[in-house]
Amino acid sequence: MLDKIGIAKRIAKEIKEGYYVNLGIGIPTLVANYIPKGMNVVLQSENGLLGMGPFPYEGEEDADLINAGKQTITTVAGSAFFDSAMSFGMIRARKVDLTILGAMEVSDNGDIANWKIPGKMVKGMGGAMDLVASAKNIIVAMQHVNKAGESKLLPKCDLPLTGVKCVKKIVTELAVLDITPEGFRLLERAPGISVEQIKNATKGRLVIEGDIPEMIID
Amino acid sequence: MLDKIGIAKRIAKEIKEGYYVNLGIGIPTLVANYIPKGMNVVLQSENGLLGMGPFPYEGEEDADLINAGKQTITTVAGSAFFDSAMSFGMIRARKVDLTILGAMEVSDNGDIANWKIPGKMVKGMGGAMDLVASAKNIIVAMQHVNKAGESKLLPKCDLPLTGVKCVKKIVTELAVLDITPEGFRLLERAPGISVEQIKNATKGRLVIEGDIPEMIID
Amino acid sequence: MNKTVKNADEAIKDIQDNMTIMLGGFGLCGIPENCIAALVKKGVKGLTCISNNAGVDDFGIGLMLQTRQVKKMISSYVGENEEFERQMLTGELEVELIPQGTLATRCLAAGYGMPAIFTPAGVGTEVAIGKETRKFMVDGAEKEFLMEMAFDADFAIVKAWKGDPHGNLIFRETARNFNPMMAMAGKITIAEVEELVPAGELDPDCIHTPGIYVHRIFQGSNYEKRIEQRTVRKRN
Amino acid sequence: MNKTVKNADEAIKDIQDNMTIMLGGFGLCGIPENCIAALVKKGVKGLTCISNNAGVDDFGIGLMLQTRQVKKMISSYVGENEEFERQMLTGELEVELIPQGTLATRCLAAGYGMPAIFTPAGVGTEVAIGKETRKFMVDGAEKEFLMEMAFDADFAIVKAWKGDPHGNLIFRETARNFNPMMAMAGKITIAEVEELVPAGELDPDCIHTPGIYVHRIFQGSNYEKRIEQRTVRKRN
Repeated sequence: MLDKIGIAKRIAKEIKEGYYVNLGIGIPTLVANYIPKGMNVVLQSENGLLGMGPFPYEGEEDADLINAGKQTITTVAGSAFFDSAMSFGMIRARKVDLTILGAMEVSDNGDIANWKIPGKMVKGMGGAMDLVASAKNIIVAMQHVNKAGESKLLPKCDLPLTGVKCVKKIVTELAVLDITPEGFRLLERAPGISVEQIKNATKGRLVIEGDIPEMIID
Repeated sequence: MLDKIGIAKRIAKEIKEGYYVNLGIGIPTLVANYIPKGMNVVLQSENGLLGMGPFPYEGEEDADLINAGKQTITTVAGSAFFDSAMSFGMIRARKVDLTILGAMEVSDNGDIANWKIPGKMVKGMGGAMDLVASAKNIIVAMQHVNKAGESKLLPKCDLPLTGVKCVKKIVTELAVLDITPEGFRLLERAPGISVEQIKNATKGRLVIEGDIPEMIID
Repeated sequence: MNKTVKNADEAIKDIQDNMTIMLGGFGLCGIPENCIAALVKKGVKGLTCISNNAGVDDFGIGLMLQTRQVKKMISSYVGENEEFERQMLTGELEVELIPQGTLATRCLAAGYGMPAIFTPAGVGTEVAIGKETRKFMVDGAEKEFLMEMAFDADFAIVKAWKGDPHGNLIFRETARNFNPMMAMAGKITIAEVEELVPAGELDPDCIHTPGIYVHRIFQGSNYEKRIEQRTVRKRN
Repeated sequence: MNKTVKNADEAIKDIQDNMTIMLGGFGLCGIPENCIAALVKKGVKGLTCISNNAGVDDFGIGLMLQTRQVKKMISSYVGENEEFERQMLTGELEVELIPQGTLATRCLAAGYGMPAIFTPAGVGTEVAIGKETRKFMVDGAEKEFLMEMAFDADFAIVKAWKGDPHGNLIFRETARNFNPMMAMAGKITIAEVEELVPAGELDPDCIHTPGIYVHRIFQGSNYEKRIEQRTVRKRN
């Protein structure tokens, strides 16, 4: 079973040379730490930055320089600032190659729910609806099952949707799956996890073809 | 009868402290020369400049610094450059207080024709259609009659329209007129011009109420 | 042009009860601290606030929530604020949540004189309820969009890094965020700046908001520029 | 990122016959001189060119008209060009004239992922023929708008003052004009710059076009920067 860092490491392998990538809050933010050194990748922060760097050294925080999670950050050489209209403009125009974000539920047709739980305080969707509606390629980092052991990979989302038919790939603590017209297609198992365990943890349609390899991380 | 400079001088009197003004090609460009010294007025050039200054001194022309008529210009302190989308954005959003442009015909409901003569080479409307469709206040600088002595202030434009019901005021070699629901309202006569002469030169509906003063220039 | 006013009190003096105001900033980054303090002091009530976030309990728009000056918030994300949560749950505060890009683009639409825009954000979700949808061809496939309307705000209040008496503004780093679009979108736009310089000192090629969009400007003071999430790394 | 290519020939090598290309510039100001020369040299034909103007007889897009490479021009103003006039009158050249603001905004729409925009420009004129119109309330009164579609261009070719290998661009003075929007609107965007500097040298707060929109960049040479209307005043 993967921990958060394992999920982040596995997702990092999906990033390719020359990609512009938007990383959501939580596990997706961790992905930045595992992009191979020397690979040219530019991180977009939807509040208005291309070329996000690591956190600043202690004492070098700048209140004017934050990411979409409101964390203090730095920039790398070749960065550019812009306003939020242009930021979401480039997102809508599909200039961002890969969007990585978290989810509470995903359905087997690619719907995603990650912003609202009825009965709980609703904080808002932020930029998530814009990102999922426009992204060329969306990878979701999420837990396969909730604390009660119930699957979060469903035939249909129970929670209010963030976007429809948009998710392309899912990386969980148990598996890597693609969304296909036939449902979730199992691509890889987490180390030590059996196909049976993944089957039991997946409520939506699950396509298993041939031998499913164990994922390789590091 | 006014010459071009007279028309420009008379229009300059319509400019008020704090105005942002867009000047079209031809007579309107001359208006800039007669804005009272010390009055704070900012000239917009729709190719992407606020704060247009006079022509450069000989030898100081800059190919990167032109106005909407493609003439070399200068800037004044407090100027700003921007792209054409923002330029027409501020025009559409009615941030420009006054637009001054030429016309071939104007109708008594405020329609304007100034871009196309059937049978002649059509060069295009440039920014004229955007300007007339959005301007808060449009003053037209034009000749009252054509070379054949025919009125260009009509019940209805014969030429293809640039915009509909948009002109507010007209300054010609003979008169100053407003557009009202009742048609052209005569406000002022050019020096030495009689009301009768203006009547004869105006084919559209003309409202004449009370004594019409002679315009004062300089 | 000289659009300079003395201070925040003078800048906001005619903001009345029940008006709609936009406030720039993302989180606590790039927010108009001086004008928010002046609004609290003035005690104007029943405001509809368009702002991406609602501050924290004791800073930003949170200060105006403490004093019950806000009737309605139009935002994309409103976490990190207990008083906000309390007022929302008791129904004292009306809240309209809209996608962040939609918020930004509805400001842009107002500033660019476009009555409405089309966005795919929210299609198929509760955000789409009651909204007109329309399909367009995108990259050879049909895609559905929502029609979203330009904002209509009585005042926009923004915070810039530098400005001049013409109202030209330059923002710094990610403190730019929503400020330029809101500056364009207000019927009356107020800009507070960290540094007000004489006309001609700002590079005309580097101005983010041309002065034509700004009606009042002043140099603010005592900027706290609070950091919401201080994240750092250790030196090796 | 390193999007640097050697020169204009390499930058335009895959522009094919019958493609739609955008070319930045207003008049002869801010036009991609090097790429135009390379297109003439390559001899690619049947092009649809989206550009505010069509150059003059012996400069700018005029050079591509001399060689009959242009099938259709989409512009707002095409004066000052005899060969253009000749080809248009003989029907060799198709011409679509659209308002300048509409041209700019249809580029912006493409760059911002908006399939269509609304503008009042051209309402009630022949520009409106065949177009969908729609009324919206503006300042308390009903106003009619045309729906205009985002452009769809295979290539955009722009000219900037400075750029870096990431494709970040800075324009100079009114040579900015249509270049930033076209840079955003091309499926593939080529930027030629007067000065290509290493990544990190451009001030990130002053970049007009972020590199994400630019696919190829090179430092041009031998810029003529011809002046169309040399207007001067005498020193007193």
